[in-house]
Amino acid sequence: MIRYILRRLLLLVPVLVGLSMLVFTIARLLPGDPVRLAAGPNATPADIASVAKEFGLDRPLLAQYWDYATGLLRGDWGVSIFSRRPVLEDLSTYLPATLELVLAAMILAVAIGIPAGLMAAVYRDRWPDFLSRAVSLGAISMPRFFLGLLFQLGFAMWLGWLPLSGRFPLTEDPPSAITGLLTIDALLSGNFHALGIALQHLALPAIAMSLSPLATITRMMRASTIEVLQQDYVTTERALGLSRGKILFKYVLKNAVSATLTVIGLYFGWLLGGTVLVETVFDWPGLGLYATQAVLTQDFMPIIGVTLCIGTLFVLVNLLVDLVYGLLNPRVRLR
Amino acid sequence: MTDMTRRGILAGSAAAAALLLVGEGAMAQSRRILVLTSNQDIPNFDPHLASGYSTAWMMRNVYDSLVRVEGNPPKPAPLLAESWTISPDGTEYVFKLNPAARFNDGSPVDAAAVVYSFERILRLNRGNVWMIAGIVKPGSIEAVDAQTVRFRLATAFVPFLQVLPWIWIVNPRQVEANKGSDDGQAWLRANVAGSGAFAVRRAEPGNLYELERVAGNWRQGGGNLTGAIWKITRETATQRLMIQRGEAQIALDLTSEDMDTLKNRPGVDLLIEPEYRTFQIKMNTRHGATMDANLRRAISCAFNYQAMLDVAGYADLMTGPLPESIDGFDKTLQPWRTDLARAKEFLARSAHPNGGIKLTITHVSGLEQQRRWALVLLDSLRALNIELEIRSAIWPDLVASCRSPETLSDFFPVYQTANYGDADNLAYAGYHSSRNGNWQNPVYSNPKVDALITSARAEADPEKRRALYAEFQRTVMEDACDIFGVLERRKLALRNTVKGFAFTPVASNAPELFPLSLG
Amino acid sequence: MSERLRRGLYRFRRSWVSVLGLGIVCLLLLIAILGPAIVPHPEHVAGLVQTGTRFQPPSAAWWFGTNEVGQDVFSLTLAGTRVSLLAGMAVVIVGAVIGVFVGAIAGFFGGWLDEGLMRLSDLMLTVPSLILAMAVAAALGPGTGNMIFAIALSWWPGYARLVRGEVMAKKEEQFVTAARAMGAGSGRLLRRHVLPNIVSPVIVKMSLDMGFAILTVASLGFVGIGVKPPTPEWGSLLSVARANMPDYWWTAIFPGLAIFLAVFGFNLLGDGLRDLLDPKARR
Amino acid sequence: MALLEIRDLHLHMRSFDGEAHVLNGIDLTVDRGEIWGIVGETGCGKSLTGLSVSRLVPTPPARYARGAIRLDGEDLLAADEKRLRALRGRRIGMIFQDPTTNLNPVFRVGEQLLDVALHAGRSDPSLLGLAPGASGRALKRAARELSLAMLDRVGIPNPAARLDDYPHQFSGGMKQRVLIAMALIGRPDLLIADEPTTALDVSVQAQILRLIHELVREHQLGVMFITHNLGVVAQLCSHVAVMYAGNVVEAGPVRDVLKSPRHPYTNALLAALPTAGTARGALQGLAGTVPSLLTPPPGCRFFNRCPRGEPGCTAATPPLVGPEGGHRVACPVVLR
Repeated sequence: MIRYILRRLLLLVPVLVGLSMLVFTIARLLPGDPVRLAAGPNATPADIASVAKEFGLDRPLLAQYWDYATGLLRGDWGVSIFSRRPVLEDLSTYLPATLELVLAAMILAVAIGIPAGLMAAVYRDRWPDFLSRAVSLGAISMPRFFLGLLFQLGFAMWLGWLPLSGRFPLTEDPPSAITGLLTIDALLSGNFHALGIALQHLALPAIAMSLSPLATITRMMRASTIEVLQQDYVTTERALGLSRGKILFKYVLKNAVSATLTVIGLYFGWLLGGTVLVETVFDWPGLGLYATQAVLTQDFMPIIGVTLCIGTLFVLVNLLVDLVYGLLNPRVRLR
Repeated sequence: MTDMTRRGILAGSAAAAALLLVGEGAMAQSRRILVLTSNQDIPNFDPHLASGYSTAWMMRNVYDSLVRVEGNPPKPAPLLAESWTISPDGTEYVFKLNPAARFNDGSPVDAAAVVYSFERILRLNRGNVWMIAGIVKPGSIEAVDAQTVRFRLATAFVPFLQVLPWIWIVNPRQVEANKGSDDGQAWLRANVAGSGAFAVRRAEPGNLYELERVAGNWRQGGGNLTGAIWKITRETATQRLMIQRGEAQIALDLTSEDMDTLKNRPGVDLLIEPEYRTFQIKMNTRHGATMDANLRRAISCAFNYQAMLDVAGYADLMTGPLPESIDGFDKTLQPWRTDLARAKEFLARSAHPNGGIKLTITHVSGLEQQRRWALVLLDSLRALNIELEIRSAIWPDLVASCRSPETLSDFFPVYQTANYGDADNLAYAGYHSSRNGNWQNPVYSNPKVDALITSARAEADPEKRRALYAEFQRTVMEDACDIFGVLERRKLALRNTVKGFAFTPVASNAPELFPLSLG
Repeated sequence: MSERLRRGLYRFRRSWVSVLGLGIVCLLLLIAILGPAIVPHPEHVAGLVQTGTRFQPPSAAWWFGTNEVGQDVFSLTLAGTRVSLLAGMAVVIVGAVIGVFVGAIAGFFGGWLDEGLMRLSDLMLTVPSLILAMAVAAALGPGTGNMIFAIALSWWPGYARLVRGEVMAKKEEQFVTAARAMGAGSGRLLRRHVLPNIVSPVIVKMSLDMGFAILTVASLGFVGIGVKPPTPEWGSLLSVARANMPDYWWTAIFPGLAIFLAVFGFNLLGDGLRDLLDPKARR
Repeated sequence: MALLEIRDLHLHMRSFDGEAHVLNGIDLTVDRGEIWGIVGETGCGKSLTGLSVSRLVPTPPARYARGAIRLDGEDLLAADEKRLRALRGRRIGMIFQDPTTNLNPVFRVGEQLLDVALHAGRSDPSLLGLAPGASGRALKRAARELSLAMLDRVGIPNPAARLDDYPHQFSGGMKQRVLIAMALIGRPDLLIADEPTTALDVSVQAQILRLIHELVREHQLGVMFITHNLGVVAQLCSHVAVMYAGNVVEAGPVRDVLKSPRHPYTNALLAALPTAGTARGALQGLAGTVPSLLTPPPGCRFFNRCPRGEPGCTAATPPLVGPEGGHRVACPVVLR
């Protein structure tokens, strides 16, 4: 098991090398002139050249990549050409906010999607099934940013129940930073007042984020449950008198969930890169907002950094999913 | 190194937070924190790299400069310098420093610190250095004694006192101690070595910056604020809602529609004041169809100024290159106004008497007001049978396109904000050919205009200066190098709990915290 | 008509949601084709600024109200259909063409070529596609073509994997072996024997992807990267209108609903088509 | 009273193309100690008959149009789901064809066995040697012991160690033994075995058959042994029922039916069986195909393939005729 994990982690290296090369190349091949911006509005050509030199942008692409790759290993992820802050430092500031949002959304999606999919499969072709199909198609079709705007309009502006945007009230200090995830920090430090506030802020963006994974998980769960329900062992279990509840919630659920797990993993990775719009709408200080700002200023080091960060998490989450899949599925040997 | 200090700040605030939890209610009472919402981040705390109003806000509160600016019209007032004398030819300035001035680490703000700071900004050659570039040369500043600094200017520069608020004085001891290989840039990026009344308490890049009043600062008195938060709020609608809900006390980037919505809301004060922030649509005088002055004149006559004003909301139409309120504005100037018959006359004299051409405008993507004006231009040009292609680009690309007449679009809309209340600021930056290739004046070049600007900036006699500027304005108008647009009024919304706010038409969106109180 | 198709059609007709999807898509296509001819204010779509009638609420004269420069939101929303549909379709088609090409080559020739192409597509799948598309589109500058290219850049791997799998399966089938024995060249084999067989799964995937492509186009528009103004595009309309919330909500609600409706229609249709063409996928 | 009585059972199945008459008046009686072989070709309805006894045929799409299934006189078609659950695993045990797909792959064998034992034990604690009202823990412990004993009984070596194994760690034959243990752990009176040996190697088949035979003797079970293998029937069963297209066409003690088959279909079936004496290339087969069950022809469903068919055969479905418990045939022609 441990050897398996180590081997998988080792496999991460070529993926990251490939990913960094790919993104680095794309970034460098694109037109655009961030140097000019970094040099300031009144820069002379000499200033521009000096900035280009400072960031190594005057060197051949391959040399630039080599510098970048070796820097990565030393923990130097480059510097934002715009703010001149180290990218790694920024990532460590923004990542927890995004992780918190994505985790909350996934927890919602899994907690609702799995039972909903199970029920849809059990009541296949009857009204609960049609309802869940229509709702999930609707949820997939709803642009997250539009939904976010509607939420703001309804729950924050008109009803005034929940905060409009942000992670925490400005004039209050957030719970002491342990993980950077405010809700968890609040729990760890036993500050339930802060937990309540953090959850209020989390609610709308997390719900807006959760809809499309919720819909997909429901559909996947429905499909895999239907498949499992047609398996011979379910007939055997019924033939030997096991109760409907026991068959469904014990024997069928475990099989169906392990089939749905892959989708959950993929979606988790996908959501990490998909928070851009929701973060924009809710002014949520996470990776998406950071990436958007970098994109708008064509600041490539942060973009490459965000991409690598998300890519790494994507691979790690999939490793985790494979491990859980192995736990749920004894036929899979993790070696 | 820098990581550690940044983490230090965070850890400090965490500890403070833990303390706060103990006596939350009681302490919240004594905290008076002003929240400002703006859409601009503060990317860097180095005062000598700073540009942009967000950074200016932080710098003017955590650092001090020789003089500050106050009043309307703006006037220089003492800060670190208690008094100053100017030589008759306007090239020598001697400042007497306030002996009470102390950096926040307790060391005195002396002449050496002033020299060090000016030398450093000149050496780095970035940020606000352009305000004194060519005027203050390295080595020309002299610490006469601990309290006296003498500047020998390379050339007379009338608005010198006006630019000084934007050159901040750093603590040489702290910077030298953390100098590194880059003149302390890495350290100053996240640390403050100043004498300002406020210090950084919490920094969450891209989200918020919190300042707190320094207990033992050399300046005492002022308002009752214990701290302030610069909250980055990218949507103006959100800024407005925060003011409405009392979550913020000052909103800095509101649109005219936002102001209309906030009108008559209880607890909200609106401030709509003229400021030196001009908007023009520059035309490419060196490339393409717009090289033709008659075409430019035709366009200037065809443009729908009223529609421009309508979509701008709280703004005034400009008459020429200079705002009416600035000293040197020529009241007899005849503005270009919508007159289709005249436009057609000019068009008939141009190389394209029947139109039938296609021009392009490139505006800053995401700037809603510019997008609207581009739409107005598109609509106006149709009367001349000229098609308009509207493009948007990010600011760096636009800046890059200014490098040569070939890469510049036919129309280039641009805002100019006066950093100092003098006609020279707008005239020199916007129309002097030495600025060609630069976004403020990408292509326009007229030797006569250059000569007028150069003589005016060194002319000490106000009457002669006004005459020079009048001539400058007439020439530029005749050239029709720009569509002279609007002067947008500064639109601020404040909760009525904010006391002590006095409007100054310079950098009013980066207010000084020292005099402010929350009631 | 084959038995499979007949059963599929029967199922399609029986499922009212699929029929609803088809109806929505047909309506949108109709609007997209007729476009400027049916909007009440084509001059607004072309960029006329009418500052006298700014921010009129929805009424009999202005069904969806007017926006910040006095343009008819109904006309803009209607005209946006063409842009969104075309861009969505183009993304899917470009993505599918690249994907089919890559997948067919990888699957057919195998070996290191297959290995290399598949690793590349695996890598592309780990890249956060929206951020990549934003970065590329922002660097290339606004314009429908650039935007389509930027999105399609990360769109193809799904097709490549699908097609590769199908090609690998099909190429071993007897008729291909037989054709090869008769001396047909590789290219001809691909074109005549293999590709026709993968058309239906690719079409199913394309129809399922359409909704998502429209959504992505709108997303880029919403971030402020995308088409050139005054081209009315739903995402950009919504993005501009955000500043008008909540007082002038109509400027935001209607373009948003249009996006939802289009994506919803295509998703319903795609679902139905999958049942129709690929019955084994339905469980 | 007979253990199991199926009377005139009609089962209709709705499908995309219409309603198929898949069981067309099944008559069958199984008593304790009897092993009934149910034979017929694929699709003749023998499996559905077995599943019907446990009421495991989903309704809809299926529909019982007529008839009755009685277990010790209780009409199962009228029983509700709760009652049926009490019977399944407890009074009726079932074994299915493919041991690899009939065990849940993601649960330990012991856990699956335990759940069945617990279910049986709850309805009748005496099975576990407990008095009614025993505590949950006692129930669990006893169920575990019973599971162990049962595994041992079906011939799993070292059962205690194997309780915690997963199904994929067992061979096919061993899996089938586990399934048999599961089916018999509730001490049922009736065992329905649906082709339990078809998927196994021949050598394993024999072991499993022997096991079933022993267990039936031991527990005095009534058995429905569904198969298409007449050889197995001859070895194992006491009685046989031959089915064709939803009808039982011939039934009776295995000696009588196999030695002296009377129905033309049984004859054809037996003739198709290769024996040591059969000459090479002389394999016999039936001409024609099974009629569509969607629109079955009137009368005898074997008519279109029957070598002895007469015009009168299409008048009505021929009933099984013969002494109760004896050799019965559904063919007026041969009876005449």
